Amino acid sequence: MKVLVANRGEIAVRLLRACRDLGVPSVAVYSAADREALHTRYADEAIYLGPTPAAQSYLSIQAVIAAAEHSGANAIHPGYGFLAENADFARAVEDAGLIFIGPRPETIAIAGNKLAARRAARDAGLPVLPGPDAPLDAAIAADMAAQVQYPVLVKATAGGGGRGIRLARNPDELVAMVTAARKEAQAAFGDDTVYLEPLVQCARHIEVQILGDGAGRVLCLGERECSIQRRRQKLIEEAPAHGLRDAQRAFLYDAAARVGRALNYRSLGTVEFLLDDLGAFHFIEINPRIQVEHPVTEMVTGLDLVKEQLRLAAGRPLRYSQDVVELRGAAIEARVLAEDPAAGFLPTTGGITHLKEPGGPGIRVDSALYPGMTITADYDSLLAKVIAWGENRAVAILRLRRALQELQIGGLATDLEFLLQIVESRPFQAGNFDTTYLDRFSPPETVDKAALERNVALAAALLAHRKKAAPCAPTTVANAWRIAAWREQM
Amino acid sequence: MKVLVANRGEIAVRLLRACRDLGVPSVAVYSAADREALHTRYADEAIYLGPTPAAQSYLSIQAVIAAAEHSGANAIHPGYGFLAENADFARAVEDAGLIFIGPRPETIAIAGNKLAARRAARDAGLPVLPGPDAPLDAAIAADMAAQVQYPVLVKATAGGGGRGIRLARNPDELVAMVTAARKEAQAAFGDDTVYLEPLVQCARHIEVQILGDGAGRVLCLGERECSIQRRRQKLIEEAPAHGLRDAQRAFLYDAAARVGRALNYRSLGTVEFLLDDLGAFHFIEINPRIQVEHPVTEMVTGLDLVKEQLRLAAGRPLRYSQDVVELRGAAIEARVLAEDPAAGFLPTTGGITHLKEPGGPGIRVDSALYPGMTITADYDSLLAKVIAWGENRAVAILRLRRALQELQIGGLATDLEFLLQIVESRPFQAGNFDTTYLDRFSPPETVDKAALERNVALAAALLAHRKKAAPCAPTTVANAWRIAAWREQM
Amino acid sequence: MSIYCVSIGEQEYNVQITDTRVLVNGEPVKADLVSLNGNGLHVFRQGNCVREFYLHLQAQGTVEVLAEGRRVLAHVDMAGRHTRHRASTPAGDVVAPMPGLVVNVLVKAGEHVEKDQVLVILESMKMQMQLKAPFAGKVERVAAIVGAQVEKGKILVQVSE
Amino acid sequence: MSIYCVSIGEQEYNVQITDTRVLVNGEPVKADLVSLNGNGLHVFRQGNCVREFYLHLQAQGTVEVLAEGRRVLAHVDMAGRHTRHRASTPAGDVVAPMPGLVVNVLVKAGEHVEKDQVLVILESMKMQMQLKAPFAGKVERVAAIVGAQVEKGKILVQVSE
Repeated sequence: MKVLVANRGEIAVRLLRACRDLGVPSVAVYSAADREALHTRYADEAIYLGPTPAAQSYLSIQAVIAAAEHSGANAIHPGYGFLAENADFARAVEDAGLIFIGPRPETIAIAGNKLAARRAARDAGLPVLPGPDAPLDAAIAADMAAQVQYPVLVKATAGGGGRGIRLARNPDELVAMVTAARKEAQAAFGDDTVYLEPLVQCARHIEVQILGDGAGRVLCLGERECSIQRRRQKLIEEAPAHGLRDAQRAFLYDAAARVGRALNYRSLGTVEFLLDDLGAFHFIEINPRIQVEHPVTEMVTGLDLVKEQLRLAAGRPLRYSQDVVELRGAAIEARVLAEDPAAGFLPTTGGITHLKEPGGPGIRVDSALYPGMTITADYDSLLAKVIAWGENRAVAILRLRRALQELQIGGLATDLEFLLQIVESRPFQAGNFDTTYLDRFSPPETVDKAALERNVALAAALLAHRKKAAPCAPTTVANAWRIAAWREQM
Repeated sequence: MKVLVANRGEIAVRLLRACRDLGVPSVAVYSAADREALHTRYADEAIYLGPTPAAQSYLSIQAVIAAAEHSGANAIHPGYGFLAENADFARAVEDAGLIFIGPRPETIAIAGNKLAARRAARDAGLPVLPGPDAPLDAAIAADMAAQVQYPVLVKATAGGGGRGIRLARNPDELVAMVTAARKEAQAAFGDDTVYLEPLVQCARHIEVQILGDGAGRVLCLGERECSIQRRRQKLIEEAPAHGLRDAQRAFLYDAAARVGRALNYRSLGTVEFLLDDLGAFHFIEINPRIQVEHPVTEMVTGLDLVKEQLRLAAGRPLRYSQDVVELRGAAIEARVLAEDPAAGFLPTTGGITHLKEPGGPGIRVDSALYPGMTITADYDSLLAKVIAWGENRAVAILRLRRALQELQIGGLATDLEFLLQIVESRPFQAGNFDTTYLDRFSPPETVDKAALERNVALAAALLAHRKKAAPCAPTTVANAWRIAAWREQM
Repeated sequence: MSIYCVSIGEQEYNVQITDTRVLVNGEPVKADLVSLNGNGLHVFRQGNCVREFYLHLQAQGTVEVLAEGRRVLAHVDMAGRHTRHRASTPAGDVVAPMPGLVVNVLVKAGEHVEKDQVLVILESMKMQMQLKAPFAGKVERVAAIVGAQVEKGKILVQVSE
Repeated sequence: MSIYCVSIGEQEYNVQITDTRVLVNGEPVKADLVSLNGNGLHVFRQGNCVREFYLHLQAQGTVEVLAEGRRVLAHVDMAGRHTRHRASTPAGDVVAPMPGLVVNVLVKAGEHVEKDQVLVILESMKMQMQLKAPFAGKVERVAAIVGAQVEKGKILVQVSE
């Protein structure tokens, strides 16, 4: 097998590391903006895909398949995002005689249509939220508006991963939201189908990792809790979900495995549920791909999920049985993003002038950063994932905190401090949160903030003083003119 | 509890990380050479100990205890090396009313005298190598030379950790070696006592980690294999030891726990054995301290050994029982040293101009390196430990290889390539080695060495060409004069 | 004696530095800053407290500081001079800060530009620099040509208010 | 056209660089080197093979290269200048390569020694080093004393041919 990784950033590096660990030859692809990207250096070969816009590079089915053929790769791993959940792509890969490392195209198509996924889950006996199974338009919405229980969510069937969801709080809003949501869905996904789903209040987001061999066997690799979200985008994930009773966990695993078997699931997948405040689970969607948060599952199960995916894709049998899957300790992941919390989480761009990644016991870092890298607004804002393992949740949290304190990314604003604030907040530490936690979040006052800022001010003044005293020895040429420019003003 | 870490380098950082994870206030100490060292920045406070020579700083009992008293620390962790195995130090710490985080002074004294340790082990029923239990001098050696079975080792009772050992192959050598060894032992340890021990041929070095509460309970935390040694200094360590039969392992664990209980062992300790080619174990020594190679045990047991040490020192009970200690997968550690294999492993010195530590699944790095750091010959040559975990030994080896390939240390020669050569060698991978492996080691020819060197040559020429074309824009001022100096010769 | 006025968010600190002592808001402190790699990594020492700070002096007296997981922007000014931005070269001249290659020219003469809009991209030893408009205004002249090697100090674009 | 003679160990490479092409030992290659951080980190590209190299130009045309876990010292010379450095200390001086403790002295002045015979054992933080005779000859002088601390560079033994 020779694997082409049709992705970029941290997930491309992570997939390529698995190829190295297996001794499998690998091919990276890159856009114009990524000519110097870390993932290109991590593969045996790197092939240029196309111009910077994703539509002309990472989203181009043609370009990716051509790169595979050109390089002699016989398998393609799509990672997450880009073409990962595109059934047409999976089909095109298989039609080209190549191995698609992921679920079958039919499975991707079902997962990609939220109504179809709901049906599949209900048919498999999973608890699905009540609501009409049919697409909606403004007229139907107006007809039924009086009977609906509010608040209610208007969801795009082609959405998923938190995208294409709108909230309606009363009959008037419903009609307006259906109209707006359809327009938005058409623009975002090229499909304007929307449907209704009740809003589960005080819900926790809990998902189950499954791995199927495509021949009827489906393993359940434990759950993850992803309730720490900002605008439905996950920010901190952990495994296992804290505080679940054995019976709840058994129910969850059984449900996930059941829908997996019903779909004759192949490769990695995630079955997502909401856990309501009465302790009941509700199926919401299936993600037919590797997830950003897969490392927490790897750390508690001891499995390398990507390696298992590659092995299955190479035609090897599923080598574990459910009873050897054992969870040990707890793992938490924090997503370090190029977003500025002080500026409403706007994406930030710039050059990475300095980088120091954390180390020591229990820490894993997945990133594609390097000093000198330029962060642009062309792709998503994920810079690095910091994952901590501990013998229990409390230990994992403390280690994550230590690692986030050790991490240094110079040159642009990130959400690092915000992540630390979450990790340091009491309700988070106590496991007392749901998916709305960040909506009402007010960062805890760290005791020594005043002392820290005073030290920072002092250090900045000392630096300025030093530079003024010895202006002829700037540390880098790039700095020299900046310092000169600044000195002129003083 | 407030902990003073009486050490430097990677072990100081590792101990301080444990303090952070526990929320325990910490104090670092430093010599003149270590004023800017990483460990000083990692502690809540840092206290100057004394001049660069270890005798006046890290080895000064007085200075260390004064630093603890000055900073209000009530406990001292000695790490390894320096004062860690000095019974007088442990006693002085306790006499000063402070907690010594380690075994009782009496235990350290027994462990520090190889003949006493042998007696303790034999009394506890452990298999000890035959040989007179009495000190030797040249006269006694001459008397008994004819009866001795050769080759035989002349060992200093105050030695240990591979130091103070000489080999005699015949009666003549024996007398000479006893004389030389006594002189050497006197110079190195201040104690000229030596004794005889048969040389075990084709031996593997296997050691068992124990943790005792000082009140009679002793946990056994599995074994480590440390047979990959160069001149009796461990270079690569792993857990578990490959290929042991269950009965062997049970014997080993029982033996280690037995001697631990006999000594009413407190804190961490290692019981070292040789495994001969007939499958029998022979006790060799006890190391009454945390070991350099402790991370491999942490990775397979999931325990944080330092944290358990700190908890016990704080008076908390041992919270595990033997039956919850479970080993998962395999872990391997490689010691990255400031030594140049191409120059007979002479220590190297210089400034770290560039540093990139590895990441991704299953990798842990313990180091105290930072870009800009100066490596001097004042202390030992350990730069960093790279540790890899995998579900089995083969996976751990492949991940270690990947991590060593990712690691970049610019500015001085290290043993990194040598470590890679070991990891890439077939007999090592097959588990086919003993403690003499490196004596007969010829590095495997990596297939692409020629291609790599060709690329390196090309890159160097391109760099030179670039610098010649634009000499006025050197990347750093530090480089500028070097480049200028070089250009003058061209 | 040098006096620095450092502001972090709303907070202001007055730092006085002489050869023998340092005062913060009038209070004497024992503090020291040591560069580790000549590239921004520093050790900051105050009494027995030693911390690792990354300090990066940016344009206009802004210092980016990374410390314990926090990123703080501190603005340093000489005391008594709080007016930001005064340049000695005519304010509207955008000059090459170092010798380099003009990689791109993004404006034409006569165009209106916003403050901080990128005008020219200059490359020097593989470093790309964006040269920006110092204020909003009109482009009076474009002297930069794509592909040209320029000397340090060469005027590339002139902007008027 | 520039011609570089690059030596790595015993191997020599001839690299010709013109504006349009690069030849290694006469063979044309498509290769490119891009600096990433202006501080030694580079991307080296040859066809579809992309690698990360750390390159550090040191004194005397030596380039330190880190690549895939290997550290290689490449010596770059303009073609036609092959003179290598000759050691400057007299060949028969056995000096302390680093500061340390003299643990043992195994020879006396006047003795005959073989090449590679161990003369002195030096210990420096746990590491024992054997200092050997550079060639067969006579021990002219023994300056090392067991138990003495010595500085780096100190002559310990002198051997003559």
